[in-house]
Amino acid sequence: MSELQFLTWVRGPGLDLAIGIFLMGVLWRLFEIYSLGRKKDLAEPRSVAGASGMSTVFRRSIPPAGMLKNSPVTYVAGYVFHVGLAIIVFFFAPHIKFFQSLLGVSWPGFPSQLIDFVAVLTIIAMLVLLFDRITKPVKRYLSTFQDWFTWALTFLPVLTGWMAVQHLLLPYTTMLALHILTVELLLIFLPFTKLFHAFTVFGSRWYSGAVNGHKGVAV
Amino acid sequence: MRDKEGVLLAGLAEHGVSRRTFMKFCTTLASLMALPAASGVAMAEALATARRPSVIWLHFQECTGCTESITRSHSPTIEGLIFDLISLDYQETLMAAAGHQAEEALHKAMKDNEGKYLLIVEGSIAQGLNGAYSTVAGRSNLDTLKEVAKGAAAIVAVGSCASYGGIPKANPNPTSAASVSDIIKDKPIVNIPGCPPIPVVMTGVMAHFLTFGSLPELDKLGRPKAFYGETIHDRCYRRAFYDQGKFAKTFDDEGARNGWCLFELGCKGPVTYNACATTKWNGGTSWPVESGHGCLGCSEPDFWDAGSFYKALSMPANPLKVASGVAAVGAAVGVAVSLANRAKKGAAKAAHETTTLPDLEK
Amino acid sequence: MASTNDKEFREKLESLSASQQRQVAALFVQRVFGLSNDVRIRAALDVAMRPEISDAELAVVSQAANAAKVESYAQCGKDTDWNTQAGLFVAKAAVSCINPIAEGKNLAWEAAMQVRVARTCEAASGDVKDHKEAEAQYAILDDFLRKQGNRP
Amino acid sequence: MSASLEKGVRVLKEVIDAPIASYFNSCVHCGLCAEACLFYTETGDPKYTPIHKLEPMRRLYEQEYTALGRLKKLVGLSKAVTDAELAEWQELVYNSCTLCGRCSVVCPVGNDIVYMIRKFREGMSASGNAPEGIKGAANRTIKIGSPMGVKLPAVRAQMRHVEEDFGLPIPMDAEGAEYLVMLSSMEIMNFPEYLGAIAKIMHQAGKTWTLCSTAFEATNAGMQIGNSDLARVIVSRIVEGAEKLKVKTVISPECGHAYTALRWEGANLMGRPFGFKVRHIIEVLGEFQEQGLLKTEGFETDRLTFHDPCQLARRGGVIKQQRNLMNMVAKNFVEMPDAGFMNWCCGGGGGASAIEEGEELRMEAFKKKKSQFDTVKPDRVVTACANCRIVMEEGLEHYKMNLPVVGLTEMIADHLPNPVVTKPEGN
Repeated sequence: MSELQFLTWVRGPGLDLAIGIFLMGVLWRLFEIYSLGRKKDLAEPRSVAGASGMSTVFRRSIPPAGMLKNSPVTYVAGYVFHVGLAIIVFFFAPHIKFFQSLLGVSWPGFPSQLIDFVAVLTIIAMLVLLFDRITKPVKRYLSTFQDWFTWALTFLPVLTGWMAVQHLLLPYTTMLALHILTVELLLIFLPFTKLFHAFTVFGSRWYSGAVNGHKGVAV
Repeated sequence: MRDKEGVLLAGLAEHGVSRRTFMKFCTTLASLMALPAASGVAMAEALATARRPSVIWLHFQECTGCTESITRSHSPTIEGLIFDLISLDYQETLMAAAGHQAEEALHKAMKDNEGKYLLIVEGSIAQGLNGAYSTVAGRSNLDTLKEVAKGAAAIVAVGSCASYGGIPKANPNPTSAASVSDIIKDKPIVNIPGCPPIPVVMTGVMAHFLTFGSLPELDKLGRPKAFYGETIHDRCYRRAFYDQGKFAKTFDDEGARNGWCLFELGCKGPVTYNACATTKWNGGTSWPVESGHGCLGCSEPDFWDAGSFYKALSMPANPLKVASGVAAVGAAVGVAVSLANRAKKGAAKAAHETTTLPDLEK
Repeated sequence: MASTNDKEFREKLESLSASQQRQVAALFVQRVFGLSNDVRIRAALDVAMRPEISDAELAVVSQAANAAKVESYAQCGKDTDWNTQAGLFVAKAAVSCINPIAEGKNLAWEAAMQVRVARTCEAASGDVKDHKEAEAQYAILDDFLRKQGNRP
Repeated sequence: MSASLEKGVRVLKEVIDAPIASYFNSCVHCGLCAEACLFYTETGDPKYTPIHKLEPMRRLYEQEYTALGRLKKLVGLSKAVTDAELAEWQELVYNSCTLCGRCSVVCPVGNDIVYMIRKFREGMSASGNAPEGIKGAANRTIKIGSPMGVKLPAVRAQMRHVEEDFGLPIPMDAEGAEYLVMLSSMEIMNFPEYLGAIAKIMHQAGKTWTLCSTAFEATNAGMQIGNSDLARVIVSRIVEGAEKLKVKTVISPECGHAYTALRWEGANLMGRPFGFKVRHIIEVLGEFQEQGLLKTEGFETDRLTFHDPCQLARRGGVIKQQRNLMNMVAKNFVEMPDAGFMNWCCGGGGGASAIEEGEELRMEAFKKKKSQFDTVKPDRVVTACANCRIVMEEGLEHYKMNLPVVGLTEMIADHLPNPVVTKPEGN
């Protein structure tokens, strides 16, 4: 199997399979989780502006008082990683092409030098987070196989993607194929691991905000 | 056909090609093949005194585009002359003879130069119905190849068909076409893919074989690294636009007219190894990208099945077609689990035993 | 002449000096000391009785009394009976007697109130005898004032 | 009938709902909840990480309500929850958790961890894995009517004492009064001044109020132990009393968890909305202040700071009222770091202070509250929860800090002019 055949496979059937499993997994898990329902709160509500599920979905992205000073590494590296990954995935020209072919929607991208710089920052942030998970007692204590596995699942696409663009180590064809392959693995495992927080985070924040919002408490 | 025994240089002189021009040709050829400058001189001497090698050119399942390309000489190119001067003993398109006479010429050449002749193959070899799909003079290409290959010093597979099966091997490959290296395992084979390949690549390999008596350094897919070591993308003159993110969106938009990168119009330059961007075509006139069309990736195996020529490399074929079906399955599984969960939760609620104080004790 | 109601009783106490207030307060607590018989409370009352008390001594004995008070709190969720609970208020009264910070406070009045609560605890535990604590406190105050030579 | 693992598991299957499922699927093991929990920050022991306290329930949820989870259990990849494991988790779910909710407000993916602990306690109590201390309190509350065994005669004795001292009548079972005042045993036994303070305040505010003979106890050990069946029995007494006396508002006393049990869980336990309102005493004082009904005299001049009970401020949403009240009577009121919404717990709420074996851990955890005091160096601490007061006094005593703790309602009442009332002839 030559490099181009490998690339052709990952771009073709491999991607079909991955996106299929991804969509299947997402729908399956969303039904599985949110169908359990929630009892109506009969207590007398107290309505306070800003105390609602929807406001918590956004507000919870801001570190609560004192926490940023307490755990700067988790917050800063965490933000650099998430924002960096979002910029790379949604504003790199080839990615926009990919979404356009999938959804027919397109939007302007960022120059590839900026994406390249952001990718380096994202890689560094992820390495910092990995080091933190290894060294910090609480994180180490909580970590299971899945934590290390999902870290790798998320790190490899960024690394291979950056190396493909930089034409490093392997011929472009192979590295691009590896990049797409690692993205496919990420897609396949996402719905069945803690990476599914990418979807459930909104539900969780909304519930947390709604339950406390009923009490007029803006969390 | 020319006198088979003449000395190459003498022949060139007859055509008004001075020694100096010939020397210049050899040095550029050497540089093209990334050989050291000195070998240019060595190449010139070898070529000048080379006994005219016997070459057998076999045509199998092909469109004769390779021959067209190699012999195209709207102006008398050195490549063309070289081919005139080798002892092309058997070339079904170019030779005057036909029928039995042609076949006799073939076998005579094989016998006279046993073990020393150079076999050039154009076209893929049909294996279906043990070769019945493609026959010449009543014999299947498969048998012909095997027989002729036995006495060959080396084999040159010209064009993507001979190198990798090419278009005849494209999905669904009705004749189960195969490449030369799929069939012949015991002879040194050089693949010169391309649809068609570049003429100078041919002469480069010929010159190398004549000069050094061996084939040039090959990459994993049997291609001369001198010509196939770099991707089109890495050598493309529009590469700067790619790096700045300046892409033509349609074949006639402002970007296209400005000569911007054709990545978004399906150019396969980044994944294709060939020398088009440097040697160009038709004597340096132009090449596909320069003419405003993306590279098709014709020198790569199965390039015909590698997705649309007009979809960007980063664009998938059509994942949603299959995906939406599988997603529906996901929804169904989700709903099934939800119903099971609700039933289980209902049962737990129904079986609830109100806790009283003694129930707090184990 | 003994005061007849708490308002008058409180104003008289307020007019006393800090050390006088401590002495009167100690007398009030003396009546209910039996409900606690914690040695640290005994020490607090002895110190409070003396007209002059050094700040250092005051600090030591108030720390001990405060500890006695905290230890006698009814523990959350624990089964508690009112007799032991009465001891808490005796301790609280003793703490008021030897509170190092006196200005701006009416220590004697605070002690008197805590003593009465101690009596309520006794009542809550079923000992229904009415000790007429208020009248007794009025009498103690007047007796103390007479001894001090101030006009009652 | 006695507690069993099987009953505990069944109750958990009943209470696990979509929020809990969403939370368990959102946790990314980032460890930030530990940084917000004083039981971790003061001990440094990672086992006190809040989300870890839910591990058995997480596994149970996965095994019961997810397809892959059931499969894992079938093939033996996920081990079933055992009674031994729940017994081991008792220390984490009760001794080292006061339901203070700080972990829930810092979780970056928005997991309401305290919501889950409260549900997990349903399973823990039904499986017999609740601490003795709280079980005793629950027993006494249901059998006698108060977690500390306080009976009506004791309350009547205190009423007589207040009537004699203040000359104000303490109404009992007065139908049609606007407010029904509840008491907590901690107040009745350790801070009886509260009842006098209420009498003075209501008198000046000119509001009608009453106690209820069949329901004077506000605290709910059933909720602290985490068992809705028991909590329902306890709260139904208050509801019946309030509805019998046709009051408009029930006042929850200076106690954090009583307020949560009555105001937020009460209606859900009864299964129907209340016909009356429920307000914390601090909320009521806040309303009186806004209506200009509290005319106070004089100011406290020493350096005061305020400790916000978790169930009142962070969990209950009552934050600015206590500040307004403090500024009404204190000249030198300073805020502690992290005061208000992010305040640190006293370490004894949610029934934790009733767990004897948790004493040592509580003293460790108290170092956090001590560090807040050390920063501000107040002369006195004011709070609005009797249990917080005692837990803090015990902590301060343990660390040899001489720092009095006083109740806000009491302090407000001290600044009200003494009631001028003709002595009622026989009440």
